[in-house]
Amino acid sequence: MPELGKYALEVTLAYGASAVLLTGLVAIVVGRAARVRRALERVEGRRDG
Amino acid sequence: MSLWSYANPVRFMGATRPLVPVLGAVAAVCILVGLAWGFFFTPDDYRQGSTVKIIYLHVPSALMAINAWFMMLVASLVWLIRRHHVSALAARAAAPVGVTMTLIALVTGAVWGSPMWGTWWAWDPRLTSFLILFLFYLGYIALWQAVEDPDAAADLTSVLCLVGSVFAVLSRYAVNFWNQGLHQGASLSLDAEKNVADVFYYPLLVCIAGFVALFAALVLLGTRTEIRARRLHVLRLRERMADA
Amino acid sequence: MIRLVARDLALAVRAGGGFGLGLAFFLVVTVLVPFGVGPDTARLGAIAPGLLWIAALLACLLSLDRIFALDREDGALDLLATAPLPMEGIALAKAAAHWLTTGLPLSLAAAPLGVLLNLAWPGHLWLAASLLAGTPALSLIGTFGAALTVGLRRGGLLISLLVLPLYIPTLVFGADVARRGAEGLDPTTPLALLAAVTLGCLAGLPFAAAAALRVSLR
Amino acid sequence: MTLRARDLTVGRGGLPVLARLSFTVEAGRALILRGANGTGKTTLLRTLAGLQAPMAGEIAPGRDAVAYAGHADGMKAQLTVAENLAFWAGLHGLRGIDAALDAFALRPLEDRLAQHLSAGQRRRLGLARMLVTGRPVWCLDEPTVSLDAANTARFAAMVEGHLAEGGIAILATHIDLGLAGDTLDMGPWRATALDAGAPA
Repeated sequence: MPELGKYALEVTLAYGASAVLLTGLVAIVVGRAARVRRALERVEGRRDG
Repeated sequence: MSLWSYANPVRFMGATRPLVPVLGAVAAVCILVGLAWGFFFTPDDYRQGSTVKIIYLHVPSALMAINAWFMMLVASLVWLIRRHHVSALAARAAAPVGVTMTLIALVTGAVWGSPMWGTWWAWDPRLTSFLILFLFYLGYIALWQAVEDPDAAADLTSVLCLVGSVFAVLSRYAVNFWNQGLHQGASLSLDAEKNVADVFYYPLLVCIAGFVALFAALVLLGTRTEIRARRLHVLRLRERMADA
Repeated sequence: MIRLVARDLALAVRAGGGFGLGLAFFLVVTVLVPFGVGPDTARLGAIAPGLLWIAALLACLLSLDRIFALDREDGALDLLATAPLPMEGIALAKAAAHWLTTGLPLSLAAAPLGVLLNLAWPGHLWLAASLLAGTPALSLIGTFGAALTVGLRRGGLLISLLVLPLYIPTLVFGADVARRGAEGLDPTTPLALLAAVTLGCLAGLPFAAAAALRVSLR
Repeated sequence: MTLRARDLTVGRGGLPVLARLSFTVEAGRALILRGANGTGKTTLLRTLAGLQAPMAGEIAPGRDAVAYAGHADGMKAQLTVAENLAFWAGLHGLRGIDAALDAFALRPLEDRLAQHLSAGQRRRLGLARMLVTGRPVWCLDEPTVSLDAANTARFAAMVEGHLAEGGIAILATHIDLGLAGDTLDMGPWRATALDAGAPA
């Protein structure tokens, strides 16, 4: 691990917050994609069935 | 076979099916490599110490925050002029990615500047412009959710995006006028020679490539979801019509 | 178009028209400020221009959702759309009516209220000048926001989120004119920029508002 | 003056409700739209009035010849009958409102605020407004709702007056007003899934 010196807090804070925001974004987008795909398959199933 | 043919939803869905995972993988690799390279293998800056490592997050996210809005502007124009559903839905899909990128830029910018400024937040013109852009994003997303009818929503949000863009630029200069500036010089500028030493420059480029790939992957996935949601809406509407 | 403005003015003055609401709100907010900030006249004087501008801005915001909502509820908006008046004309007339009932009285009432906040003397003139030059833009942008949200259920709340960011340039330049006036500096540059923003709004926003109206009439 | 519509497709929220509709209405005649609620009567009337563009097909003459009256009559409650009428007259470039006041027996109510009018009186004010626009084609959406028999009869007489002067009236209504004209049932023109053509 590189020696972050006296700004260790700032750097970890920046990386930590960005990591949370990025993973949150990906989770939301992928989650919604799956949810909508499932709902569409259900409705289309009902329609063709 | 012009580009517009991709505006046909069915063709768009087919064409982008393989792209999403590929872009996702590229994004993951580039971001991990770039960040690792910048974080572990670059020296500290003599003045800023290790905080310079935040550049690998701040610059790419700031870049994507602005380009996301610009992409939404172009997509809105395409919707208003050519009435292609896909471009309106792409604009809608880009907004959450854009707002997250703006948030990242704000947080990393504030944290990066805090040792120099002595406070967690300083009203620096460039950082404040991102705060304003953040508000524009909120308004745009809120309007999409507030309107039920998809076509009306696409039109209204497109008009808002156009007007918002003009005011975003206006605010950019108003904020400059309002406060001088504490932000460090541009890390990337097309004309001037490289502002950042080579050793920092290359990992930065890799990170930027990673963020661009991430943006593309998420927007494509988002657009595909919006198209499916539109189809869901139409099917449900028709079911209601059938009962009537 | 003038006829539409005249009708809206007559309606605003009648019972329940809400003519004085914007002004009353402006007064109340200005009076409340010292209770929050403290009675120290020096501090109040320093922040008076900005506060008066923000109070004026919020007063304008208050009456925005009534611009089209009332006409939509009683069906007048549909009939106006079939009238030989272009939609842009309707938007402009509505903005003018909003300005005459809110922006103009605010600009005139701001100077005396400046005394409450211990505004330095030349500031009152420049405050009134900046408000006169800036509030038309607030009404035009507000009309655009009202047009965007006319068809929505809880449009009122959404309007403030959509419109306030668009108010930033006018607020920055307007408050700067008042502040420089109060400090005896030369406020002509920000005043020119403020007027430029307002003229730009006058030129472009009625078209954007008309486009939004046509969508919500569909 | 004849109203002609050819291969008309009208819709709500991007979804067609009526498709391939064609009809002609001669001067002095009425067209009664029949059909259950939600079958597109209001959408058709709004398209004829130019409030929304048709999804396909043409209408002649255009929106400038059409006066529209929806469920809400667009009168301002705090204005008097005369002020309301004067406003709409001025907007449509007409000077005097006396003709309209007399034609609909509104003279005695001239100074009464619109909010104090009965349903029948408000309906007469709505019709007076259409007269004041001076437009030949009247589109009326469920005009006799909440009217008693007497007012409905008086309403029918007023529309006949308009037809007598060579005007055209298109009404969406469930009751028989005995107007000289044809009936158009919405049923056969309902848009099917074929027309909908779901986007994805």
